Amino acid sequence: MHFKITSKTIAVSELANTLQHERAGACATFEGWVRNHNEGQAVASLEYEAYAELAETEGNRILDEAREKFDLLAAEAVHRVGHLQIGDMAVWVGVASAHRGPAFDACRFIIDELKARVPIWKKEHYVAGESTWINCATKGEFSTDDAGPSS
Amino acid sequence: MHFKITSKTIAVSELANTLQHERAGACATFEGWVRNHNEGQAVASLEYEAYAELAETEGNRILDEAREKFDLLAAEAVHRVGHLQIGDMAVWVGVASAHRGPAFDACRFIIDELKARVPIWKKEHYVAGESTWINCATKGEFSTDDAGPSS
Amino acid sequence: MKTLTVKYFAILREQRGDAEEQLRTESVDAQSLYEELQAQHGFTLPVDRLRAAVNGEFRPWPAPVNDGDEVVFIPPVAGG
Amino acid sequence: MKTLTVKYFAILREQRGDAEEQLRTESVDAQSLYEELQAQHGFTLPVDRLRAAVNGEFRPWPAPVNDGDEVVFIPPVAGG
Repeated sequence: MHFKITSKTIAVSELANTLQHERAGACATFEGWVRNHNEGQAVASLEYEAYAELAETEGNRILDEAREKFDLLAAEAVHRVGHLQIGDMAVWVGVASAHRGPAFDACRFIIDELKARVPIWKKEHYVAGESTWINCATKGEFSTDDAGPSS
Repeated sequence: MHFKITSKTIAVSELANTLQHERAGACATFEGWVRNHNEGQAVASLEYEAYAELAETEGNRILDEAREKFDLLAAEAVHRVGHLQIGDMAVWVGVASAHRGPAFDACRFIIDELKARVPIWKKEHYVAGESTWINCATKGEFSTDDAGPSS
Repeated sequence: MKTLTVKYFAILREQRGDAEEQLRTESVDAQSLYEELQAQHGFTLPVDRLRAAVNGEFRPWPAPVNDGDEVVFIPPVAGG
Repeated sequence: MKTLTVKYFAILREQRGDAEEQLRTESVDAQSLYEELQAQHGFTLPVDRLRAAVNGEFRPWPAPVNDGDEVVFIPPVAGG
């Protein structure tokens, strides 16, 4: 069970291989992709930045919590950093379990917690030319929603 | 949006490519794998058989229902038939959406409905030498659980 | 008398010893046809554990059949 | 006086114009250190929207600091 920060393209098939287990009947995965819009604005690209050391510590803590809460056989997750384009994969979470209930529940728990707790930040670059660090506005309305805006 | 029956190895990366959409921020997938045990018995292999024509009709109906219930951008699913070994992938479901909530919910809805409604049958071959068609016992206890035993 | 095609899958295919047959019958629906065939071939599943499909679509019991129809009895499914 | 290393990420890095600095300070905790630095560099985020990390672990405010510590102020996260 590992959570990693990477600056490279996420290698899904290699990660998926690490989930294989002869007792596993179910595998649930989640991928977060850079999409071309957010809250009504056309997005051109996204910049992700992480405090990698603490992000990996906290991400591994989340995987440990998932293993305690759910009946899991394997769990892996990776978050990419750097300048990503529309369609690029920013995050991958994969979970294997004997049955599908815990696989889905754990996969969702992990991505929810990663988004809420792990020190990774996202700067949106808009087609209109501006850019902004998500959740870091200090005037008017800002989102305190743990879910974050991307997915 | 397609549901297909195949007798070949499920080609995950090709399927995943069909989900790409520039408005998609979330992709949830489910894989059902042949596991080495079921209800306490050691399983050697699984045989899957389908009434392919009706299975594809009913599977596509399920994908249509998912599209009506959830805010989806793409959904694909494939079920394999034939004699499968431990670790082989029997079913794959993939869904893309702007946000992760509908992606997870739709993915789970689709696999739940596929298992409950689509005319596919599974014969378990046990290490001990016997074999049985799952859910088709007529004496003593039998499962009427829609969830089925595999995942 | 009508001529029907019957396809068998899974446990029914094994118990019938064949995947498909053409037969002539007086049965007016799939339910009475199954009972006729069950007596003949010793199918273990009772009709209330099956569903019927006629010409590639699920049909509620008793599922009327006409000359030339294709009938399939659907044992409890177990995909996934 | 103690010597601390401060690392900046995201909006704080941009507003500071640097990713890391060593500094000498009288501050006894990360909270008073942030207020000191905020006055100096014009950070827009109030301290109550940040979390503190000391030596690679989250610490509750005010987060005491000692000579040689590495301090990071964590803006609201937005992974995924």
